[in-house]
Amino acid sequence: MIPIDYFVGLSVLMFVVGIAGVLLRRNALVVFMSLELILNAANLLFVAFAAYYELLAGQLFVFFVMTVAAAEVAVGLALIVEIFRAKKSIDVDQMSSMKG
Amino acid sequence: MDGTMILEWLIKSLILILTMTVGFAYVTLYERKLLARIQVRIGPNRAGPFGVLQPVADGIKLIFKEELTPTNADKLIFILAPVLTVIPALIIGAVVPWGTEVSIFGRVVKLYLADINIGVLYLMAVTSISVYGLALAGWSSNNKYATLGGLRAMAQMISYELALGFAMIVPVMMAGSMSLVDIVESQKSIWFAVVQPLAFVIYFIAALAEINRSPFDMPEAEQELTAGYHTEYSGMKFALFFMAEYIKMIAISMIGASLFLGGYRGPFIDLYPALGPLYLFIKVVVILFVIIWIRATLPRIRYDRLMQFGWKILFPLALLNVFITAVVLVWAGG
Amino acid sequence: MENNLLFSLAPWAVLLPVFGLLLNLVFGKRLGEKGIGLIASLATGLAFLVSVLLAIALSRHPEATVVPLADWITVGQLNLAWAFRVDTLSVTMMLAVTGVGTLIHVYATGYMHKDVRHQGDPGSYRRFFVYFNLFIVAMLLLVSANNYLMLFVGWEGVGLCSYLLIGFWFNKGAEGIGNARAAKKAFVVNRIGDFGLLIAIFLLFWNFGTLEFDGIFAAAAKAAPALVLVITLFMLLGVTGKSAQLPLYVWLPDAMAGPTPVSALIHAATMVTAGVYLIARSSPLYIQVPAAQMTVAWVGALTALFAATIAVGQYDIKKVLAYSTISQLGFMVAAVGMGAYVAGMFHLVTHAFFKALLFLAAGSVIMGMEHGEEQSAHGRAPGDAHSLDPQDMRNMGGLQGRMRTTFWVYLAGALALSGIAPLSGFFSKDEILAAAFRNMPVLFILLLAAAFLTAFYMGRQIFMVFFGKARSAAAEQAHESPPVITVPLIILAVLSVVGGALNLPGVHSLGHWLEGSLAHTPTVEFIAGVALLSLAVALAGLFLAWMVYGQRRMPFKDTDPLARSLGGLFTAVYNKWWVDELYQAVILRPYQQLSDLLARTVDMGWIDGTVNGLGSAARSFAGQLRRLENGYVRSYALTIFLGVVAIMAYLFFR
Amino acid sequence: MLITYLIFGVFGLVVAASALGMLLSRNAVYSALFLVLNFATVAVLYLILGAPFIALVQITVYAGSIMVLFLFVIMLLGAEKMPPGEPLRGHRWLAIVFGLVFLAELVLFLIYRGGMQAVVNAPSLEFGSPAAVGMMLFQKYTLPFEVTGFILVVATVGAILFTRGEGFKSRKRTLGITSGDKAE
Repeated sequence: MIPIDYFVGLSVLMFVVGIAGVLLRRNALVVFMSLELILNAANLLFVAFAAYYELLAGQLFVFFVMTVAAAEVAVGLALIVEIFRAKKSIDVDQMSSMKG
Repeated sequence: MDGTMILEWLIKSLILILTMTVGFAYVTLYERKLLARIQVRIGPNRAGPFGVLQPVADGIKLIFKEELTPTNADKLIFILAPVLTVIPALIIGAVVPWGTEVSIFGRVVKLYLADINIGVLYLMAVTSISVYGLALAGWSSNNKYATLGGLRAMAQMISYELALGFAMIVPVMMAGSMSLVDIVESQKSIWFAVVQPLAFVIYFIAALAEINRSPFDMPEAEQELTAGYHTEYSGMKFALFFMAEYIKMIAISMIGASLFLGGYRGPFIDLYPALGPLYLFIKVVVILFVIIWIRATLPRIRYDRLMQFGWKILFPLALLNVFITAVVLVWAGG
Repeated sequence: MENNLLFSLAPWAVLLPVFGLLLNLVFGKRLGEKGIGLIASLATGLAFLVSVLLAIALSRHPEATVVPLADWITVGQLNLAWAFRVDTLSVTMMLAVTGVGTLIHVYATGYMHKDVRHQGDPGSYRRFFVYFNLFIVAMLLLVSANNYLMLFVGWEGVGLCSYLLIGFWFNKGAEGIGNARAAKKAFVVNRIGDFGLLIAIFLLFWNFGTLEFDGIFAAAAKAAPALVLVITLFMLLGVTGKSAQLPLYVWLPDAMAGPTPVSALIHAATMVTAGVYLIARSSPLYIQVPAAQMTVAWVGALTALFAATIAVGQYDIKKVLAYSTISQLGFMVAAVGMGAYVAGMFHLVTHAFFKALLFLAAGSVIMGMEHGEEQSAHGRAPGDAHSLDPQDMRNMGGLQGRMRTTFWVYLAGALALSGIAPLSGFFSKDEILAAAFRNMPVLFILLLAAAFLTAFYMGRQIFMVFFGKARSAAAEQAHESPPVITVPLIILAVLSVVGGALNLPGVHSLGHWLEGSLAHTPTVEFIAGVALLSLAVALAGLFLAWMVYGQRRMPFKDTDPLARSLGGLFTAVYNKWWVDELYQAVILRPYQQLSDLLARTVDMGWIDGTVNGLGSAARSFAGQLRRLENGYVRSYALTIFLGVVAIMAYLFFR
Repeated sequence: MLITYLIFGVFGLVVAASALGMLLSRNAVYSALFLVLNFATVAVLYLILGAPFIALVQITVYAGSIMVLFLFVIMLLGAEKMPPGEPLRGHRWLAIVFGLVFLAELVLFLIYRGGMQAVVNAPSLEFGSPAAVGMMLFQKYTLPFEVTGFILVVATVGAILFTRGEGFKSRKRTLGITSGDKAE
């Protein structure tokens, strides 16, 4: 029905936007969200190719990615909260020294 | 997929929404009357006989109220938030069946909007996103009470969603399907509430917390946070929050009835399928009665107790219940 | 069977002194001086007993026997063991070492008792005997080794002990470091020789693949003469270091800074003869290359004459004996160089007797002088106590009346050394002269001159020390030494007198005995004319000495009568031909300047500069590089992203 | 089918616009909301691709839990807006330039290496159903599933340990465990 390249193109766009977010935004939370966007771009590809090859494994992989993303977010946000407590800021450029 | 099919869907959707909105209006009256009775009062009785026109009067009053927007509020989200609150409440009922097939004007009509094989998942998905409206409302008001209310709503919902999900998994496991129609049909012999009382109780408690009903109405605890997330709202926007709350009450009653109390099933349902909606209505009214009864009886729980109760009692219990159910099912089935 | 049992005793010769030194090391503090001396002497004495038993065993079974003790080094094809070689040569050395060693140990118990008090440090008594036993251990290892590496261990061990004992009073001497400096000099000069020996050992292993004596000698018979020549000449360098030959003899006179028993044992009787032993042991190598033999002989003969001339001009009683030792070692080296191994070994043994005797007797004299000085020092200011040198012969004189025993034994030793018949020195030296006469007439003349000078300086010493009038208050008050000192002296004197019996002309008992290990050496026949000539020369030397020193009584503290008649020549001899100064100017000063150049310019300038430059370059580069590590997560992410872009570009254009 | 293209076109536009919106929003709350929108529309794309289970899990997990958490943290910390200022001069331009290069590379890849005629077949109804996914998950991918569960537990414990912070420390202090107190 729909050419797979459309999905790939959409995924590429999401991926690049995610990378741009990681590189350009200073807000640690937005950086984190951009990471989630990158993951999602990959997920979209997985699902698209799962349908393309009619292999369910692609969808399963997305499932695992989501679970691990949830774990990652739990720890990451906890970290950000701790960093905010210490630095009173979530500017990633403020986290440039190893001292707490 | 022909035209009549789409028409039928549209009609059914309209009926659902109208039922919900009208139902909301009369649940408020129901609640006020009931509370009054429990508190040995009479309740609203001026507008129409027995006060049946009271919701209409309230509605008109709210429509003409002045719309206030705080100076430093985030206007877009301030307006968006009530809408975001209502939409999940309205669409959550889509997968709940009202009955089996009936023939109207010679046409077989299924008395449910959608029988998707991921019905329960749909319920959970919609439940999980319904918190946005509250949170955004609290945040966009630029009011610390409102913001705290929004935060509380979020924390509370994330906490109780787990227990809710585990409680909802139990009927899925018993029925072997995620479709609510299948679940209702598999309660032909016995209600799941009878064989799984613990799951039903957990579902009921968690659902109360999900919709922020008393005794879990921390986000709008007037003693601490004036009115919580909707402190700054007035007029029609406030009405939307109000509406969402009561529609959600109806929705969880319907879902609870379907999952645990046999849904539309009752005596002679196989002979007269049209009885289905009636049975469901009765069950919903009973559950609503209990919800209002609880509001009238129990004091509000303290916030830290609320979280502790959710994480340390309800969640482990639900998990244990799922575990035991799974073991028994495999044992019996294998 | 019985023989095997006796042979298996060989390791005990080494182990017993080890036990002695360990006992003294661990328990010495509690044992007291008597206990320490007893243990040390007993250990050496028992080692002597073992040597005697080995000699008895060998007399029945003259073939060389190897007694393995333990594995040592097993690397690839090299398989070295702690193995003891028991043959007549090594047992002869062992007997000399332990026998003389025991006597000197006994002597030292008495001598050091006084000495440590005189030097003001009684606590060092134990240290002395620990070192002494250690020396015996190392020396026995040296002479009983079955391979060159084990020999080298002993070689280095005796060098170490020599260093330790020369510097025994390391805080004494000129400017408070004179003795330490002497010890250092001995060590450094010995290192030069050891370097030669090491090269020789490396070459042996490189070419023959083994270090066992038998294996090497068997392989060397088929080796190229040039190779053997190189090896033997490097070995000779080691010999000149250890046995104080030209040009490395300079350390031995300074080594007299050690206590007198040390001079007697190490620097006269045993250690310095190790070179002679080495050549005798390596005789199969030397016999192959006549050029090496000739070099050895020339070195020995020149050393004998050269040292003898210096000895004439010395005033220090021990220095005279030291140069005499060098001279006599030259005799031995010349003998082994000429292939007269038996003669060399014979002289080695007799020299051990009489030179040890002379040193010990000199020690007795010195002690007597010190005693006398302490007596006469009563009433004088304490600061002047050491103004008088108790070793300077000009302060002595007329001691024959006050120290009778010492005088008689000293006389016996001096006559033996001078080569007066029928004392032991006569026979052994005569045998060397006969060999020289037969083989190398030029060397014969050199050695004969040395023998004349030997008799002259010994006579000079006797007359200066024992005859005439006392030339100082100390000499007037000098006392005879106690029996613990005189008894070993008497024993040694007896040995010096009758030692010639070991290898009487015509009987050649030592020659036959040594045939077991030196079978290829010809027996040197007695030549009556040469014997008479040498005797005449010795008597002439003594007579000349009487003419110069005995006839007219030497005035108190006057210049040497010889200096008046010889003039500048005597000054040259007195200053040891300025050899030390020559070395200082020719070798040491340029060496120090080169070191200075290397240290300051090359090391501190170039090498340090290079290293520091590298360091600072790395640091500045790192300082630039550090800017990349700015701590900004986004920078790191950007860097990673650049990598991704590059990889994508590669994948695209691939 | 035109309608499928239409649906894809509309939702694809929403996906792209919401992603850009997330990137460009000054306000972190808006960023989060755009991302929620993005996830929800991606979920719709999943439905088109025959993955209803994954689509609803996407909404439940991403939109319902993860983004709620994000929003919660943003509101809790009051970190909606950052003070202006760019400490890394040049970084922004470098990132933009190379981002465009990267995008160009990927697009070129797509053009030269992609097969435009490759078409997603219409997936059958049972393809991505919970039953099918569940069967595969518990039969073929049991070990990864268990590992994922373990990771979740570890992450939970880690998150709790991180955020209990003050209380944990103060309890330690009362017990006199911290070295800092001993130094005093």
